[in-house]
Amino acid sequence: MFKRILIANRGEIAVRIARACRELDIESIAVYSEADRESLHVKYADYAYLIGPAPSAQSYLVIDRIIDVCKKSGAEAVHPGYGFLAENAKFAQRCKDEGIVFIGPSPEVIDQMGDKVKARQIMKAAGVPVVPGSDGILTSEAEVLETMEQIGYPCMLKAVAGGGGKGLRLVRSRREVVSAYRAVGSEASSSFGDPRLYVEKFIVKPRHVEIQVLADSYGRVIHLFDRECSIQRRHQKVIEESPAPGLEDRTRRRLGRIAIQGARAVGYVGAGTLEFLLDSEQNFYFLEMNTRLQVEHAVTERVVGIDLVKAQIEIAAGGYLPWRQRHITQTGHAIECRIYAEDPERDFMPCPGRIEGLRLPEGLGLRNDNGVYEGAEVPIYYDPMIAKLITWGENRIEAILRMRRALREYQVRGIKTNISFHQWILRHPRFMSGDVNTGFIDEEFKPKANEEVYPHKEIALASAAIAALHGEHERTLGILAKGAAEPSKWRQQRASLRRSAAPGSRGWRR
Amino acid sequence: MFKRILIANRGEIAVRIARACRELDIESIAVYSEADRESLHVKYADYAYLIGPAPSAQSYLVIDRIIDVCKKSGAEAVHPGYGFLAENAKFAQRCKDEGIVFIGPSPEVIDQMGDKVKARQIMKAAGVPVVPGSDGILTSEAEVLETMEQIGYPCMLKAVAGGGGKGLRLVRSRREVVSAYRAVGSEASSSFGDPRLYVEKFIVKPRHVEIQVLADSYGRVIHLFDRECSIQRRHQKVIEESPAPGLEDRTRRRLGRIAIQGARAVGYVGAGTLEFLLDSEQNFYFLEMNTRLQVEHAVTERVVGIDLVKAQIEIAAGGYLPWRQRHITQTGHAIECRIYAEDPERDFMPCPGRIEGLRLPEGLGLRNDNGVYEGAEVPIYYDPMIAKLITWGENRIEAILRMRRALREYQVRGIKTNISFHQWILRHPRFMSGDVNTGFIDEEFKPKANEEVYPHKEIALASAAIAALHGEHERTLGILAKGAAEPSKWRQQRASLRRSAAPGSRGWRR
Amino acid sequence: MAFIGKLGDQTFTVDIEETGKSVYRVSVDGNEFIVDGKKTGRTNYSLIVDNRSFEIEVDNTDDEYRVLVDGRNYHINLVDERRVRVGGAQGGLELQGRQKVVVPMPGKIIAVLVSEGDQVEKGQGLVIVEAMKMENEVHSPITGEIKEIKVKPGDTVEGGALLLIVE
Amino acid sequence: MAFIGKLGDQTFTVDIEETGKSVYRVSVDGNEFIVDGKKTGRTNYSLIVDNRSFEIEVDNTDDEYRVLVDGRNYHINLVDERRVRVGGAQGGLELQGRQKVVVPMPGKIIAVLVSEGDQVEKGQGLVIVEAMKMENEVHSPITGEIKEIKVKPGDTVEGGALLLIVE
Repeated sequence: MFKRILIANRGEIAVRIARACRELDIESIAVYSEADRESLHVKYADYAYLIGPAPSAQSYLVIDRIIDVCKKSGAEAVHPGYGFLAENAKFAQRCKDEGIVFIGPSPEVIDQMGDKVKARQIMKAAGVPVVPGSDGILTSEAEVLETMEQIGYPCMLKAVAGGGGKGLRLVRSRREVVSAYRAVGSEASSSFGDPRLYVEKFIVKPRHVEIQVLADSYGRVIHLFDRECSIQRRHQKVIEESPAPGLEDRTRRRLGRIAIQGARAVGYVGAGTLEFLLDSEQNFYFLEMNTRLQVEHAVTERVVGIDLVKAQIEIAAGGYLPWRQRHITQTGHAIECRIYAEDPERDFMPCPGRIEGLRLPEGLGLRNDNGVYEGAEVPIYYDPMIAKLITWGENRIEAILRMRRALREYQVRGIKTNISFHQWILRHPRFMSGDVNTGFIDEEFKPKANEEVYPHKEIALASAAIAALHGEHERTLGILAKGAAEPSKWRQQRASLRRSAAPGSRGWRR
Repeated sequence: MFKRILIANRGEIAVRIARACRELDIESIAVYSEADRESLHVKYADYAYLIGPAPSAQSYLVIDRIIDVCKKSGAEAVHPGYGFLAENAKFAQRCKDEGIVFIGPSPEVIDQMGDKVKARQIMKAAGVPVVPGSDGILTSEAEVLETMEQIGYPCMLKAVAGGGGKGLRLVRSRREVVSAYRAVGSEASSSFGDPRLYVEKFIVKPRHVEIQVLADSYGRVIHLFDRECSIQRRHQKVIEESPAPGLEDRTRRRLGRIAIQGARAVGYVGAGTLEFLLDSEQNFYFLEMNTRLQVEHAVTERVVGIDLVKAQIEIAAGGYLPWRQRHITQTGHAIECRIYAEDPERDFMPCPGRIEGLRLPEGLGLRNDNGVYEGAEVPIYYDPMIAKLITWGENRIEAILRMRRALREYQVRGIKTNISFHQWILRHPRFMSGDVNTGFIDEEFKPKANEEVYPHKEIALASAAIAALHGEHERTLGILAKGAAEPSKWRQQRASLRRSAAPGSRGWRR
Repeated sequence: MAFIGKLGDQTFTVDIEETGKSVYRVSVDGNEFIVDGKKTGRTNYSLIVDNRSFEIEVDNTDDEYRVLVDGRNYHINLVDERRVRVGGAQGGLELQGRQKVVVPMPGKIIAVLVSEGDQVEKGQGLVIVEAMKMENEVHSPITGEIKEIKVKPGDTVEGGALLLIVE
Repeated sequence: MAFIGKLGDQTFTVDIEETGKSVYRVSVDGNEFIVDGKKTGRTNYSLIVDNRSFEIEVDNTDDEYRVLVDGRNYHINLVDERRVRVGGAQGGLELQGRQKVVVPMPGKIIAVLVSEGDQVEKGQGLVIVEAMKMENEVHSPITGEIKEIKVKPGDTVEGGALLLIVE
C-alpha cells in the first residue's frame, strides 16, 4: 500500500479523500492556491504545499507544479478527485512517465472516453445502445443538415470538446439548422479550440440514469448499480439518488450488464461511471463515460456499503477486487442534495463570502461531506458547491422525509445557499412520486410563486423585533465605548457605526 | 398514527426522539426543567413546557407534571427515552389510566423485569440460562452464608432494588460474607428503601453481551442480534459495538433464539434488551432485561438498518411488525463511543460548564447524536453524557479506524471530555483484537502512564506561543479601550483584566 | 417600542416591550402575544410562544432582517416607527430617483450591456458578472436612464462595488 | 519574544518572532523552525511547518495552555521569560506554602473528610463533591496542615469556589 498520496484537488472532495487516506493510515498531501491557505482541505491533510495564485489555470491545473510537489513530498500516488485534472489524459500520462501512480484509468482510456465521438463508436461496437446520431465527425453545414434529416428532429448539435452544458444547441426543425451550425461551430473553435461537431437525436424528457463500475487491473469488473441524476439545473446535477425510482428490475439488471460490457470494452481500471439517457419507455442510450469519481458517488457508497475512494486506492495499489457481483446489493435508498453557495431567489446567483455560522444537521441516517467550516471564506475562483448532504432510508420515502428533516436543521449564515430550494423540490408532488426528468426544474420552478408563503409571519416579525432590541442594546454599549483611544482595528467598526447612525439615529434612542 | 408525542426526557435521547417524530410528521412536545430552558431538546421540539426546578426529582421525575402536560398539550402518547421514568411501572400505569399511550411495554412487564429476583425466576422458567444463585429473597446473614457456600465463591451479594453499580458487593471467600452483608444490607435499606437481597455466582472476567428484541402487540417477536458492551467504567458502558467481536455464530444464533423465548415468556411488547454475561467458554447467563430503549441502540440501528424509535412508535400505535426474523441481517460493523463531560486525567471528574466551541466529526460512515450545541451549558444536575458518536465499517477494523479518524476530528472547547480516553482504548492491542471483558479498563488504564507521550511537543509549544502573542495583542487593544465610559456589563471583564494584569504585568508590555 | 415591518408586499405594525428577563409582549397589527425569547447564539434564538417552540436564525444588515423559521426564509424590512414618521417614506417602499446599482458578489465583469444615456426597463440586464465559473446578469432596479457606468469588461470587482447609476 | 514553557516535567525555552504576516520564526531550546500559523477560528489555528500541516486548538487560562494536536492534549505552562526573571520561581514549579484548594466543577458538598488542624499527605482526599450524579474526591495538592475549611456538607458550590486552605 502507498505511504503517501497527493490530492490534486480542493474543497469537499479533497477532504473526503484525505479522510479515506487517514482511515487507511496513508499520509495525505494537500496542494493549495493562494486563495486556499485557510481552506479545510489544507487544515485536514497531513502535508500542504502552495502551488500558485488563486486562478485554477495558475494553480490546480498546472501539471508541472503538481508533479513537482509529488517529487518533493515523496508522494507515490495522486488522487485527482473530480474536475480540474481528473479527466486530463496528459496529466495521467505525465504521472506514468514520472513513475507516480495516477489513481484512475490509463491515459489511453481517459483520452478515448474524453472524445465523445470516439467513446460513442467504441460503446456502439461493444453492443452498448447509443443515442441515434452521426457516426463520425461533421465538418460542414451540409453534412449536419443531411445527418439531421436522416435522424429526424428534434436533435442536438454538439461540439466534440464541449461539456457541462456548453457547446451544444437544440435543433427543432430544418429551419434552425443554419443558425445552430454557426453558433456551435464558432463556440467550438473559439472556446474549445476544436471545431469538430457531431449530431445526436434529442430524447424528449429523458431521465439521466448512470451506472457505477469498479474494475481491477486483473480483468475483474463489477457494477454497483444505478444512480438517478435527473434533477438538474443548467445541466448541473442538484439532487441524486440510488436506486433510481421506478426503474424496472429488468432494466436495472440490463443496465448493469451493459455497463460492465462497456467498461470491459475499453479495458477500464478503477472507478468509473457510464451515463445513460432513459426515455419514457425505459429504453436507454449511452451518453458518456466519466473516467473518475463522481460528485454523487456517496449515494452509491451508502446503499452498497462500499467506500469507493478506498476501493480506488486499493485498485491503484494493485489490489484485487474483493467483491464478486453477487456480493453487491442495494440496501434501502440514499439521496444526495448538493449545497451550493448561491441565491435561488435571485436567479441562483453565486454567493461567495465568509461563512459566519454553520450548523450541520446530525443524527441517524445522514452524512455531511463539507469543504468549508464556520469562519471559512468561500472564494470566488472555484465551484460554488460547498457541501453535500446525503440521507439514507429503508425506502425512498423515509430517505426523503429524513432529508427534509435534515435540511430544516441546516443553518448557514453569512452566505446564501440553495437549501430552501432543495426543500421546495423535496416537497414537490412530482418529485415525491418519482416522476422526474431532466426538465423538472425548468418546468416546475417559478421562483416568485413560492415567495408569498409565510406560515409563521408573526413569529418572524417578533424575532426581527427582538433582534433589533438586542442590536440596539449592543450599539448603545458600542457608542459608550467609543470615547476610548482606539487602535486602528476599531476604526472600521466606528465608521460603520457612524454610517448606520447617520439618517435617523435619533429614532434609536429610547 | 399519533399526531403528537410528548418526550419525557432531555439531552441527546430527547433530540433523537424528536428527530424520529419529525420524520414521521408527528409533532413533538418537549418538557424542560428550569435548568434546561436553553437546552437543545427544547429548541428542537415543536412544543415545550416547563415542568419544574432543576433537580430531576422536582421536574423530570414528577409523574403528575408530565401527565398534566400531556393533557394540556393534547399529546396522545409519551416516549420516556431511557433513565428518568423509562422503567417506572407506576408512570406506565398512570399513563394507561389516563388514556395516554406509554411507548413501551405494559406496567406489569416493567414491574416484573424491574424486580431482579422475579425477572430471574421468570427467565429461568422460560428456559433462559441464568447465573447460578439464590432462587428467592434472602433476608438474614445466615441465609446468605448458606447460599454462598452452596454456589461456591466468588459470588455477588446484590440488593433487589440496586442497579447502575450500586447496592452490590463481591464476596471472594467465607471470611467476607459478614462485612458484605452489613454493607449491602444497610445500603439497600437506606438508599433504595428495599432491604431485599439476593446472591449470584460471580462470573470471572465476563463479557457483557445483549440482544435487542422487538415485539408487536400481536405476538410477533423478532431479535435484532447482539451488542457487545464490555467496555465499562464503574459499571457504566463506555463503548459498545454490534456485532459482538469473536462471538461464535452458533452462540449468536442461540442467544437470539433464547432472547425471543424470554421476551415471549413475559408477553413483551415494544423494544427491549436482554442482557447476558458471557464467560470465556461462550456460556451465557441472563443478567437482566431492560424494558426500554438503550443508550447504545444506535449500533444496532446501523447494522440492521432499522430505526428503533420509529419502530417503537409504530408498535405503540398498534402497528404490525413489518419484518420477519429472516429479513433481519447484520451488515458490517458499528461502534459507539459515549462522549462524557468528564476529565479522564483527573479520575474522570465530571466537567459541567459552557461549551465554548464544538466541531463534530463528519463524512462517510458516522453518526453524531448530540444533546448539546456550541454555546450550550452542560448543567450539573444531570448525566454527564453529552453526545454519542457512532461509526460503521464493512468490518470491525474499518469501523475502529474510522472511529479513530472521527475522534481526531472531534473538537470540544470549554469543558473537558473523555475523547482522548476513547482514542486510548481504540489504539489498545487488546481492544483491537477483540479481547475484552468488563474488567478491561480497570486492568489496563493507568492514567499517569499515558501522559508522557508527546509526539509533537515543539508544535504544541509553538502553538501556545503564537496564541500568547495573539492574546497579548488582544489584551493591548482591550487595555486601550478601557478608558471609555463603560456600562455595567463591562465591569466584570475589567476586573478580570485587572486581576490578570496584577502580578507581573510589566512583562506583558513590549 | 414600535416598528413598521414589511414582509413581501404586506406592511405590519410591530409593538414590542420586554416585560421580564428575555420575555416580551409583542403585538403584530394589534394581535398580542407573549414571547419567551432567549438568545442562544450569535444570531440564534430560542422562542417559546404559547408553548410552541421555534429555533430561529436572524441576520440583519441595517434594517433588512433575514429570519429563518422552520427552514423558511423571511425577508423583513423593519424600521423604528418614529424614524418613519420623521424621515418620511423610507425603507422598503417603491424605489425611486437616483439608484446605485452594485454587484452582489465579487467577480469579474464579462460584459456591460448598456451605455450611458440608454433608457432601460425595470428588470433589464445591465452587466454580466462572472463568479465561481458562472455568468450572472445584474438587472436594473427601476425603469430609467443610465447616468454613469463605473466598470468595463475585464475589471475584477469586490462584492458591493458600484457598477453604474440609473435614474 | 522569549517564553519558558513547561510540558510534563520538562522545561523549554521558546523564542518566537513574527517575521511576516502570520509567519513566525520559532526556536525551541535552540532548535529553529519557521511556522506559517493562521488563526482560523476563535481558538483554532492552521499551522504549516516544513509543509507539515496541523490543525490546532489552543485554550488558555492565564499561563496554562491546553493545546490539542492530532487529537492529543498538551498541557503547557507558558510564561514570559522576563517575568520569570523578575518574579522568581513562579508558575508551574513545585507548589509550596499556603495553598487554596478549589472545587474544579460546580456541585454539592457530600462530605468533608478532614478537620482544621489535621495533617494531610499530598494526594490525600479532603472533600467529596457530587456533580452529575457522581461523587468525586478533591485531593490535597501538598503535604501540610489544614488551615481553614470554608464549606460544609450540603453546601452547593460554584466551579472554582474555595473549599479550604492547606499550608
